[in-house]
Amino acid sequence: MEALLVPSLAKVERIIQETPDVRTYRLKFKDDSLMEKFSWHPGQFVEFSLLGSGECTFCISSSVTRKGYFDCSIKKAGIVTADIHTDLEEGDDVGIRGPYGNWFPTDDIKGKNLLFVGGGIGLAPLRSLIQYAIDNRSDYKDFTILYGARTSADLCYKEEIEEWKKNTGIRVVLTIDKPEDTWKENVGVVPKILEEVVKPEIANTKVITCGPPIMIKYTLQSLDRLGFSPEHVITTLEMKMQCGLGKCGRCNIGSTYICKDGPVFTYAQLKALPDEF
Amino acid sequence: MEAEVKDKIVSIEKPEIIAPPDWKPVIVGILCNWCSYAGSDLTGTSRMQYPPNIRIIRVPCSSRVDPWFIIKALQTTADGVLISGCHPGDCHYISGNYYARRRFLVTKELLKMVGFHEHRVQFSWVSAAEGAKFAQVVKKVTDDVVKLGPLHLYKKENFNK
Amino acid sequence: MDYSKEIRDIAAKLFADGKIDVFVGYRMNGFDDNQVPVVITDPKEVSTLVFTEKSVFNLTNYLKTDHTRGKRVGLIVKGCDSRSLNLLLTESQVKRDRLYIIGIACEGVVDDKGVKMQNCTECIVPDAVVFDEMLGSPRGKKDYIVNADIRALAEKGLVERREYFEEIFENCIRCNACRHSCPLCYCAKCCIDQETASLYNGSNTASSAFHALMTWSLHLAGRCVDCRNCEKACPSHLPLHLLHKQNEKVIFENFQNHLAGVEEGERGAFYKYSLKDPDDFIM
Amino acid sequence: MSFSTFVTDTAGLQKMFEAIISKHETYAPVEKFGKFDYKKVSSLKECNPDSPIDATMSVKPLFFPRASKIIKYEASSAGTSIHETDEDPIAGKRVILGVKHCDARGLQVLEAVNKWDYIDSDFLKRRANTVIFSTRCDKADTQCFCTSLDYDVENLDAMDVAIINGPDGRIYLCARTEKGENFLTQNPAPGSRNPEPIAQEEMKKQYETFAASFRLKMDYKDVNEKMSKRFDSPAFEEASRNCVSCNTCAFICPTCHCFKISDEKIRDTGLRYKSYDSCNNAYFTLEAGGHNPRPAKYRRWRQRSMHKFVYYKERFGVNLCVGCGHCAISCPVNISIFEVVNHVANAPVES
Repeated sequence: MEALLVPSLAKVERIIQETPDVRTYRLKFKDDSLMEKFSWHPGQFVEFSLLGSGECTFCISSSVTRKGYFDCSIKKAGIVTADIHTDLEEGDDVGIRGPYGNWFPTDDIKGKNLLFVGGGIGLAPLRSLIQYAIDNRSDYKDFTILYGARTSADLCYKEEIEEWKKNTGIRVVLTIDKPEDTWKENVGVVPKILEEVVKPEIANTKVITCGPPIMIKYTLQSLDRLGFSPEHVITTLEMKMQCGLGKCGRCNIGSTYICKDGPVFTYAQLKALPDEF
Repeated sequence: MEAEVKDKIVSIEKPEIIAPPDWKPVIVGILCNWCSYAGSDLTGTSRMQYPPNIRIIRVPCSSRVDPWFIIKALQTTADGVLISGCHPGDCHYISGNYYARRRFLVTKELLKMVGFHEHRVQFSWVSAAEGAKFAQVVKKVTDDVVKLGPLHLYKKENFNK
Repeated sequence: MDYSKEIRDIAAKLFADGKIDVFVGYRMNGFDDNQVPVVITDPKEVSTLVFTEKSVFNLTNYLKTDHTRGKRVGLIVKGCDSRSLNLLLTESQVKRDRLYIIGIACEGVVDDKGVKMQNCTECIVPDAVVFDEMLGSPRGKKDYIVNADIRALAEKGLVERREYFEEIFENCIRCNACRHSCPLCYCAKCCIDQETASLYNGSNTASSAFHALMTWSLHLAGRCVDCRNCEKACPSHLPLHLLHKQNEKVIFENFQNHLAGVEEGERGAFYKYSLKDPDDFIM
Repeated sequence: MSFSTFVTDTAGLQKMFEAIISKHETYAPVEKFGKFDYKKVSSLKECNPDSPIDATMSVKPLFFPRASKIIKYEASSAGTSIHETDEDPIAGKRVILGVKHCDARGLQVLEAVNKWDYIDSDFLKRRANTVIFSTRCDKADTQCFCTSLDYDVENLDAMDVAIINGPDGRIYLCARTEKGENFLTQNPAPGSRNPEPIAQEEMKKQYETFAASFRLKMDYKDVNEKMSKRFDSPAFEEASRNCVSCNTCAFICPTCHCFKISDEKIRDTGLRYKSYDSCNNAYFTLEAGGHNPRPAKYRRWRQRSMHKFVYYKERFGVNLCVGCGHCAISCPVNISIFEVVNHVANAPVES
């Protein structure tokens, strides 16, 4: 019995089909007292196990301010996630360990303008922070949310984005890679839209970005060009993880354990790491 | 028609292990779709009886049977394995069972060397018309395995029959 | 048996002529009289090459690494190594025109302690079967001998054999070194490494070792050339050759004296069949 | 705090071992196929506490099992339930005989990673419940380099009782921890007595002869420092070129601690295992999306050697290599971590 690695059972309350290959699972611990005690910060992750298939790392995509449940948005990619998509139904049990990792510096960014740059499933960890910031609206200044996906069908959280748009002080910019007939918003890759359409204010702004590695790479370059200093750019890094505890050695980059010291890093911290991600 | 189990059956490979009184053997039958599976169908439709201890898995051809399948069956639930295909020359895919035959011989001999009784894994050719033969084969395999007792070699820990 | 000088000359010439990008050979390990394989890309390093009866490792294993893939490779092969190379060629894993093969008429190699390896005392094909250049004087094929250990095992009873093999499987630590060091195990992902839960077998039990080693040896049956790379790699010193030699014996005796990789272009025993194959064990 | 030392002879030691085996749950090197692995023993005849270092497996699996069960679960119509697995068979009070010094040090080094942040109580419990007897080697093996590393082999306190061979058949039993001190008082070697004053000198002499017998020597500080600046060195590619990626090194290493978590299922019941994994395995860091941060062999070797000599040191203050040489002995092509790190550290730097 390895005490650290034992999960607790949680129930799937709801499954929301976001895109053809992304689903959001709304979970609740079977033990009510555990659910009450369960607290997390935006950006943290859990080890999600489909018992009988395996364990995977997913970030929590909802905010702790929305009580009584937590969400995991899962994209179909490997063996376990494929099993989750095919086998897991509402009312089924899953195993959850966590929360692990560090989180977005919710205190540091107080009183600042926030620029969220997300791509594809990369909006999931950002959503947690967006929800948190909306629920503590008075602590933060204006938001800009730039979100891109390959096609309009690949945009996650469509209903929620519509709600965000209704909020005052939140500017939502959506983009897709290739033009579509019914698409009325921007077309183009995220870094291009960032520079040409969003044109963010540099002073007093923190940038939070997450997305596929290639998007992150070019977004960081455009942010550099726009004049953001690396300390003000925050990103979350995903490596293959298994234990989440800083033991199994899988997520080592240099002497850094992504699962303990990460997954949230500033661009300045990333630059100091060996180039292995 | 249930295989008869007398009390005090010992496992032939591990004589120190005595079968529990309610032990019933599990035979995994891997049958080719075109002959043996149809043959077993015929056994049923002709109302011939054979021991219910066999669990049948249908494969497209006997040459689909990787030796790995046999190892896997022995490692998990099976006390015995029966593999059955078309008679030589009758393969739906012309020569599949000739290839399979070679593999079966080597697998059987290797299992024999590492300490499995040769009756643990048996092979047969049963055509779609041989319903009676299928019943006979299953009866023989089950009787053999009953004599050998439960298989206790290299079983996975968490298996429960 | 010392062809160090000849091999250095050949390798230097090949590099000078621009015929190869990489040369795979042996060098001294630097601390005792044993040798280790070396992958040379720099012609200056040619002088470190050696070949004696201590050159044990089957170098065809390196044909599946990144350093040699897609490149023109010079390679030293002994009799058994050339058989595995032969199989790699017939199974389209390497291209013949990218290889320059130095074949050795092998007189047998010795292990770390200086004792002649068991597979060499029972060697059937001492001379390389595929080569561009041959060193030493070929002595032709020898008769097949059933492995001494297999003969001894055949005389034991069922329970005795079971106890012996149980010990082997219990001592396996499931590191899979046998598989990785086997020149003929080139699958990108091995079927033993299934991550699907119902097929998973990575635990360190006799059961999973039984599953892994048996499946592995049956997938190599009719292809294993008895180079003993697996035994050399095994950290538990398990007699893995027993599994392979048993298969080899059954195949030789029943399938028209088939021996893996002896004839050029001939595939493994399970890639063909004969109408005369034994049938009496099937009901 | 100083601990007691006793002197005895071969016969006394044998009798003490026999008494220990009869009274306590004892593990010792047992030979199978020419290789010694630590197993539970019921008599001294079965095992050899003086097993040669080059033929002995690491003692690590007794503390960090090659595959340990995490949970057992069952699915039924009423829902899934998680059960604890059977009580850990190797967490009780026990004694291990014949552990090599380097191996014992390996456990000490592993404590750091198991103790930071999330505490792996299982590992620490197994450590706390075990009394380790370790005989100091008389002669170094060809691949040994323990004296070149950042720990004091002579006064190592990773084991509980150190056994040192003196001249004229005298054998010294030195308690090195409180646990060892108590154990020695409760289970004294028959006929053992307090040593003459010359003992210290004799033990020192034994160490000096031992230390002089090393073929491999290096300056670990120099290597640590140079390695930390050589991340981009092409020497990693050269040093790892003849590796066959067989992963043996990681599986037999006394300090490698990477593991994987995998499920095994039969019908509705399943087990989750924590089992060894190796960073030399190409699948180690492969993500489900297809991205692999370490696709090439030299990158994996870089991770392995840098982790041992740089990263772990930066993080926990100790080298993750104890100089036992097991990797070089077991490697089918005799690649030694010693050679690799020295090659990298001493490779000319491109300007």
